[in-house]
Order: sequence, then C-alpha cells, then structure tokens
Amino acid sequence: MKICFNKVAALGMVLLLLAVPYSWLAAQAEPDTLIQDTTVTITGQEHLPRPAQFTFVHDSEGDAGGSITLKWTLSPDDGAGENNVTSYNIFRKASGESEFEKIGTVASGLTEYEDATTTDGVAYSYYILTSSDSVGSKSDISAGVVSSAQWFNSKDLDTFIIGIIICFSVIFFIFWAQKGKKLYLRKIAGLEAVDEAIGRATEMGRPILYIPGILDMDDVQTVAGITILGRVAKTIAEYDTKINMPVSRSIVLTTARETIRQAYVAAGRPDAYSDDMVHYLTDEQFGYVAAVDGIMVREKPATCFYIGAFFAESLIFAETGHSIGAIQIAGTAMPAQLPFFVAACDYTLIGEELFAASAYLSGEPKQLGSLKGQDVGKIIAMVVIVLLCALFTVASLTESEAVLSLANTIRGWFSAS
Amino acid sequence: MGNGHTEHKTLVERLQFIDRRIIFVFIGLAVVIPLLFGAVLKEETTPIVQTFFDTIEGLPEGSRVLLSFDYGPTTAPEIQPMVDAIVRQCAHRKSKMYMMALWATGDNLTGETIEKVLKPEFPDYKYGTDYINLGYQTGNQGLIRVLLVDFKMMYAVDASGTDVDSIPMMKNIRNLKNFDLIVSFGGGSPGIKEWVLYAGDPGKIPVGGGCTAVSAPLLYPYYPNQLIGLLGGAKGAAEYENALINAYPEYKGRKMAGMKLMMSQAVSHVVIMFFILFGNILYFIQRSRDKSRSMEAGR
Amino acid sequence: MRRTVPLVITLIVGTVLIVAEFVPHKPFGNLGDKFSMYFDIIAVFAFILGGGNLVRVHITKISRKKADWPFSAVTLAGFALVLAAGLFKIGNPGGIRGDVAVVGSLFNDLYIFIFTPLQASMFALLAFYVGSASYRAFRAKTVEATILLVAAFVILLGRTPFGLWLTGGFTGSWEFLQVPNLANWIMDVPNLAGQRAIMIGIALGVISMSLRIILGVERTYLGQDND
Amino acid sequence: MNAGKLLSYIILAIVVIAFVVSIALKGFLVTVGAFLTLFIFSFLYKDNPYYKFAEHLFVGASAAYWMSMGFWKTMVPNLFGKLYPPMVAWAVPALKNNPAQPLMLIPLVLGILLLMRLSSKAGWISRWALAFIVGTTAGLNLVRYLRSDFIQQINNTVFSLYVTNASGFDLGATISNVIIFGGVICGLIYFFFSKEHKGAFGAGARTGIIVLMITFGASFGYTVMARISLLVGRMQFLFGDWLGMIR
Repeated sequence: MKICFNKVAALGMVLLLLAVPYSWLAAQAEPDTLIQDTTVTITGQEHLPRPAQFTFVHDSEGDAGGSITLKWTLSPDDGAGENNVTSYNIFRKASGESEFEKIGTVASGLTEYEDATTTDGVAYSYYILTSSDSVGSKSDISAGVVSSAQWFNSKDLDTFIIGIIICFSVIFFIFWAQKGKKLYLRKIAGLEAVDEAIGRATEMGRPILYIPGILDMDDVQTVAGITILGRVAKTIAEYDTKINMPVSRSIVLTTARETIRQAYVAAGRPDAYSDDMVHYLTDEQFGYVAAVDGIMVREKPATCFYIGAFFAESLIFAETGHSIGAIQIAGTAMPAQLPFFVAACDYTLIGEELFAASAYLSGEPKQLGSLKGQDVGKIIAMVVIVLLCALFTVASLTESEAVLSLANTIRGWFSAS
Repeated sequence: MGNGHTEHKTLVERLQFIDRRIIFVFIGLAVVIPLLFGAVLKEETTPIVQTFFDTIEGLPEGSRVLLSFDYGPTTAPEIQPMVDAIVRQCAHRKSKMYMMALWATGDNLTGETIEKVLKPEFPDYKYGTDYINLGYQTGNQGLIRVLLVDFKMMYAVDASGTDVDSIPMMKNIRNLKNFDLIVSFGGGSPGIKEWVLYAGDPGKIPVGGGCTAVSAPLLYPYYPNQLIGLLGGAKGAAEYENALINAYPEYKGRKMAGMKLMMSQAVSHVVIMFFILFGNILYFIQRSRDKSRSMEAGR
Repeated sequence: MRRTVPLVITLIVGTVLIVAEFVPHKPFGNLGDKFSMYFDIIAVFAFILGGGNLVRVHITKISRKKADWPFSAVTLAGFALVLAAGLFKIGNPGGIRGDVAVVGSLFNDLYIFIFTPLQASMFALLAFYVGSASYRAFRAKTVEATILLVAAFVILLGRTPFGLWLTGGFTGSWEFLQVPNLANWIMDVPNLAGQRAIMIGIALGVISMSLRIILGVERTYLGQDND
Repeated sequence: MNAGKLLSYIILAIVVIAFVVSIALKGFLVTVGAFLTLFIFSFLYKDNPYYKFAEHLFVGASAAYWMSMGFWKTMVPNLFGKLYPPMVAWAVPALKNNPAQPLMLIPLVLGILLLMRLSSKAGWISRWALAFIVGTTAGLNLVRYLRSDFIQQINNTVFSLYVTNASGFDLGATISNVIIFGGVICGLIYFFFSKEHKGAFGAGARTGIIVLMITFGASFGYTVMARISLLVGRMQFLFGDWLGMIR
C-alpha cells in the first residue's frame, strides 16, 4: 500500500504537470491583432503637443484575463519646449458602445499602460489624448482587441523547465534509493547529537524543550520543524523523557499534538502520551518570547531544540538557554538569524540542513534518496554559474559581441519573472 | 609554583566564565552614561549623506517636499533623529512639507514630529500653507502607484478629515510628479525601495531615504542612480546633523539626537569589543599555561 | 480511510497549487492567494483550540494551587479584559459597528498602554544578550571560530570612530585598508557570497521536502502507524 | 528565609509607593510604560515575581488581542462577509451588498474539521484539515523558492571575472568578483550531502565553511548596532520621558 501510493502519486503529478505545456502549445495558436490606420484627430488650437502613437495594443501576456496592455511612442514634445506634454490620457470604447470614455491618466515620460478593467470576450479600441495643460491631441484609434486568460504563463517557461528537471531528479533518486542502492551520506553534527542530547535529559531527569519557531504552518520552516519533531519525539518516547513544547500558533498546537501522539504510538507507548506536552501561549512574538524565557529559567530543561522560523528572538532564546546550562540544538533557514544560533548554540542546522534533517533522522532509503536529488540541483547551479561566468569573462577579454549576446541569452533563461 | 600560582590560575579561569550580569551592567552603563551627560559624537559627513543634504539645500523657496513616515515605534529611536533633522532643514529652506504614511504606525509619529519639532521651533510655519499632515492610507506600494497618477484620489481629506481642496498648498497637486523631492523614512516593506521602484523610477522624481542600520546594505545599490542619498541608522543621522550644523550656525553646540545615539552606540561597541579582546587574552593565557603544565607533566 | 484520505488530500492540493503557479487561466489563476486566505481563516478557527488550551492550563494551575498560581490569574484577567474590549468591542466609541482598533477605543488604549512598552523592552533585552553572546562565542578556539571572531571584530571596529582613527593613515591606493572600507567590503563581497550559497541551498531543501510531503514519502505529521 | 521574605515585602512596598507617586507626578501612560519596562529588565538579574507579572499579563492580553483581530479583520470580512453578507451586516454595514461566494464553504468546512480535534472519537477527522494545510504550504513554497531563491540567486551570481573600467583593468573589482564566484561555489560544495568531503572536494567544502563563518561573523557584528539603538530608545524613555534626567 505504501509503495503503491508513492508511485501512483508520482504518476498523477507527472500527468498533471504534462498538461501544462500541452495547454501552452494550444494557446500559441491565438492570432495577432493589427493596429488600424486612421487619421489624426486634433482638438484645441494652439500649443498643441504632437500626439503619441500606439506601437502595441494586445491582450496582456500570461495572465488570468481581464487585461489589455497598451504601449506607445512618446510624443516628440514630451520633455521639451512650450508644448511640453503633461500627461497621456487613455480613452477606451467597447464594441457596441458609441462613445469613448476616459479610463486612466499616465504621467509624461511613460510609454505603457495596462488596462486591467476589461471584460474577456469584448473587443475594445483605444486612443491616447496627449495633453499639454488644457489642450491635447489624439492619437490614431487602435483596432479592437479582446482580452483573454491564458492556459500557460509563457513568461515562466524557464522556471517551469528548471523546476521539472530538479523535481524529476529528486523523484528519480527517491525510487532509485528504494530499490536498495547503496547511498553515502555525510554526517551532520547537529543530528548526530540528537540521541545524546535526549539521553542527557533522561539521565538528569529534566524535560526537553522544543520550540518550532514563531510562524504558522503556512511557513515551510515550521513544517520542517514539525517533521523533525516526529523523529525526535519517537526517541523521546523510547527513552521515556518529558517533553515541553510551548507554541505560538494554534494550528501548530494541533499538528504538534498529532505528531507527538503518533510518535508515541509508533514507539509502542501510546498510553504515555498526554495532550499537556504541547501548550499554546500567544501569537504575539515578544509575549511568546517572554513566556518561553520564563519556562526555561523555571523548569531548567536539559536540552533545547529551536527548529523552525525565528526572528529577533533567536538570540534571546539561545542566551537564556545557555544560562541554564542546556544543550542547544538549533535549525533555521532565516539567513539573518543563523549567525546568532551558530555563535550561541551547541549545534546548528544551517539552511538546507534543516530541510534535510527529517530525512536523515528517518533513515528510510527513499527519504535519503531525495537528498541525492537535491545534490543534482546543486550541480546544476554550479555548472550554470561556472559556465556563464566563463562566457562573460571570455566576452570581456575578447570584447566579442557574439559571446556576450550568447551569455546574455543563457542568462535570460535564469531570470524569475 | 605553589599556592600563589594555583590561585592566580583559578582567577583567569573564573574571569573566562565571568557572570554575564557583569557584562549586562557594563552595557547598560555604556548606553546610559553618555545619555545622562548628553555626550555627542560628531560624524564627518560622507558623500552619500552630503549629496542628500545639498539637494534639499538647493531647492528654491516654496519647493514641495513629500515626507513619508514608513516606520513604527520599535525603529523610531534610529529613524526619528533623521526626521527631525530633515524637517528642520526643510523649514529653514521654506519648503512646503507634505507628510504622509504608508505604515499605520507612522501616523502617530507624524503628529509627534509636528508637535515636538515644527511647532515649538518654527512658530511661523502655518498648517495648510507651509505644511500638511495627510495621514496614513492603506494600500502599500499600490498606494504609491495610484498617487503617481492621481494624488487626490487617495488623499481627498487630510489626517484630521479636512477636504484637501480647501487647503491652499494642495491646490496644484495632481500627482507625485508635482513634488520636487520625495523622502521616505523607513526600514521595512513598504518603504524606500517601494518609493524608488513605483514612484522615483517611473515618474523620474528624486527620492531620498532614511533607514535603519540593518536595512541600509540592501538599499545602497540604489545610490546614486535611483536614490539622491541615503541615511543609514544612527551614523547616517549623525552625519546629517553634522551637515546641518555646518550650514546653520544657530545649531552649533546643540546636542542633537542622532549624535547622542551615536555616542551611546560607539561606547557600547567599544565595551563589547573590549570584552571580546579580554576574553581572548584570558583564553590564550590559560592555554599557554595548560601547555607548559602538560609539558612538565610529560617530563 | 484515516490514513489514505489525508495523503490524497495533500497530493491533490500540493500538485494543483504547483500547476496553478504556471496557469493564469480559471480556475487556477490566483489559486495560491485564495488558499493562503483559506489558511488565514482556518487559523482563526484554530484560535478556539489555542485560546481554550491557554485558559484551561491556567484554570488548572489555579484550581490545583500549583506553583505561581496567582500569576495565572493575571494571565486570565488580561485575557478576559482584552477579549471583552476586542471581541465584544466594549469601550469602543462606535459600539459594535466601530472599527475594532479605532483610536480612542479601550482596545487600542490597552495596546498602547501594555503592548508597546512590553514589546519594546523585550526587544531591547537583545542589546544585553548581544554583549554576553559576543563575550562567550567569539573565542579563537578553532580556525572557524577565529574567522568568525575576526570578521565580527572588523565590522564592529568599522562602526566606531576608532576604526578610522587607527587606520586613517592609509591613503591613496591603500585607502581600502581603512577599517570602515574593509568592513563594507566584507559585507559586500564574502558576506554576499555566503548568503547566496545559503539561499540556493535553502531553495533546494524546500523543493525536496515539499516533494517528499506531496508524494507522501514524508508523513510524520500524520503519524507512522497503520490504522 | 525570613529575612528574604522581609526584603521582598520591602521591595514590594517600594514598588507600590513609587508607582503611586509616579502616577501622581507623571500620569498613567508614562508610569505604566516605565514600570513594565523595569519589570522586564529585572529578568536580566534573575527571574522574579515582577517579571512573572509582566510576562503573564503580556501572554494573556496579547493572546486575546490577536484573537480579536483575527475575528474582526479576517473571519468577519473574509469568511462571513463573503459567504453570506447579510449575516454580518448588523456589525459591519459596509459588507451588506457584497456578492455571496459559495466557495468560501471550503475554509468553513476545513475550520470545522479542525475543531473536531475537540472530540475524542472523531478527532482523527482533523487530520484532513491538517493535510490540506500542509499540502498548501508544500505546493505554494516549492515554486516560490525555486523562483526567487534558486533561479534569481543564480542569475545574480553571473558576471565577468575580468572587470575593466574607464582606466583599463580594475583589479579591485576583479578580485571581488572572483571571491563572490568562488565563495558561492564552495558554499554549495559544503552543503553537498551525498559525496564525501575528501580531496579537492573536501578542500572546497572547507573553503565553504570559511565563507559561511565570515558571513555569520559579519552579519553578527553588523546587527550589534541596531540592537544597541533599541536599548538607547528604552533608556531615553526611562531616563528622559519618565525621570526627566535627560534634557
């Protein structure tokens, strides 16, 4: 059943993901819209700025519909002379209506407007009134354009392809490891120390404090903290140690209780579990910090885990924990807080190690396999960086335009829209 | 050898694991004593601050300056000195100040600035003709985008609910392009970065900023192309105050907030550095002793 | 039922959200934002569990006269007072129709009176802890610790007038050796490189863990049993 | 023991008297702020009843604060106001004319499923809600981190390792670029899980640790400044606004 589910799940995901490029290809068949030629209409008499002209009136790319993008060339009088342009006013008419209506104003110097108030399926035509104070001149009227939603955000094709490659390498190695292939994994000091830290608390007869960060379950770091809790709680159940877990989010409260209960069941001691192991304090960051500090100095836990998303409180916890002589194991992916944990805790899971920790602690081949998949991602990153830096270096050494444009093209694939 | 040596050694050991409350006392004193004595630390003005100062200095009388209060009480100790200094300078230059806030918490601080700086020091400055408090509006960067096109769409009334059309200095304000300078005070998001991206760049309006020391490195890349200048943390504030004193002799000898903050910070830094050095010296003394002892034992 | 249904829910929700990031068309467009909003709503439901737990813990402490039980009464009193002012809008000038945190309401006053000083003071404790942590952690015990120490020290020195005073003699093409310049260089170059490596690693970690969860390989939060 | 008890009563008496005097002289707002600040700072010496008081007050009051905010700012406008607007029109008239959105039944049902946790028999159903939450987090973050942390950071690290400026070869900028390039590569090598850190690869990993340590040391040193200014702010409040010792 277990293996079966993974396989079915992977297959289902692949099919769903394949549907995306298919629908993108289908969407490519949409025809372009041409701009209609009309004569220039002029209102007012004196000091008229010359009009701006549309270069592009088209359904906005890769969106959910309801939007048309307009681009134009600046009026030659923009930024100069007594006919200086003060603003561009956009007028719109839906097919079937008789009057043009002003829908927006853009400051001078700008050449783009997104009309995000269209109804899909209705054709709209536009003109720009280039204004200089009270007078203005109209541009050509554009042909009717219809907005629509796209099935694929073509601006994101690069992200999609890179994502597919990394996801497939992770999935591949999950199944590869499941077949029993031998896998080397380097040691992570913080994880090697988990058993020892729990054992120490058991010997001293003191509780273990587990802090899953201060964010809710919608942050991945909290999820990582909870998955690690599952592994740690199993050892705690086996050693029959006390765990105290104050949380600052109600959903984390529920999830943590479920996780610890299941760990106790898995360890064969369901009767030893109690809901009191996890308790809620407050959502307020510093209120939570104040209360956890109080718990630390009063209960004197032998071991403290800080695993999840942390902000300024990282150092307050770590210093208070040190003052009571606790072994401290921290893990976070908050770059700004890592220095404090590294400096003040005994062991720290740095960034990526946090997300790998649960897989490490599980010891299950398929979990460990995914870590090898992650390494493929690192190889991709390194190869791309080395290759592109080499290309740019060659380009600047030889001053070759061709190499530079090649490098810029490849670099363009690695840009998040 | 003998007794004296062992006692001395335990002292080194003990000092290495000194009660941290002693360190707390030193840090507390390092902060408080300069404050009580009103000690100030003058900072030489660096170019990134000086160009900012010169820009305001070069504005003609009656120029319109938009001040956006994008911070809250927790960062006020760092940011408020900059606000005070810039408000003073604008008042000297007889610029018209338009105050607003992207942060809800900035609203209270705007009122405080008016009450504590503008009213007592510049009694001639009149609300409605020389300065206005427009208050806080929701929308974050979306608000900036709208203001760039139509200012009064979002600010139809000022902070106290008065129709802006009845306020003289709002008469010719149509959009952000009517301002000669935008200054954002803030460290977080939305803040200086959003003003640059959604107002300064598209509208080609000069933008200057004052931010916390922590967020300054993230904003340096925008200078000098997108930001006319940047004040980072207490140091930036103190540098600006120095420029102000150089240009306006009436401030000479006055102890300004940023300079006081800078003094407390500098003393605390020195205290912390002293403790780091002290700890390492003790560590090396002990290690060399341990080494010589183990060599003796080996013989 | 108990175990497979949750796995299927995770699989479907996770995959659909990945797809939705690339498909602007209905019904996928903005699905991520919608689900985030759903999450916020569920989180408010969960307050019943969290608040209930908080109240129960402290009532138990009081009724069993456990250590520090009088302080539990303080918690309950604070909780009841703010809940009355917030949830039922007691002391709100606009009554039940007024904005919950409007200026002049009891709720907002409590915020300003109690929260602002408590928040700012807890935050300010950091100044002390930064000092004690530097004293303890910055020892040249190993090569790594020495590097940590030197980098921190240069940055600290660069932020005081001493830095310039000590190294102001370096001028001309040696100007980069002035401590403030050195400090800026460390922030802009090696610090940046380290941050980027960490961020790229984090992204891969998140991708891999998310996949393990979506595929049901990682299921600790649902339990490892087979009921 | 008795002497200790006596001392604590004396301290309590001093605190109470000082509090009353301060209210009379300085008003309520400043006094409460000053005493709560002192109570929190007293934790630096050791745990004590005054800190416990401030801590317990903070927990209870702030928990209720966020609950009230959650109810009025999220639950009412985003759930009830969209599910069936007339239901909340008596409290928030502005929502009255909103169109009803039946899809909002999804969070309602999930919220109720989560509350099933309160029942010992049907508690397992709450896992469905948890599964939804965890699935959402996993799905959303996978692409977001891919985009902003993976792809964008690679993009930022791509540049020429030979930099020129107006006056020719720029040694300083070239060295900086080479260090960023090498630092990122070695940092990534350090994070490798499935290859032993030996030989050339091990040298890379060790360089990676050095880069990370410089990063951590620098960030630590840099943050000290901001943390000190928070304390300066509090001290200005205590000695200036409250005691009036700073002019």
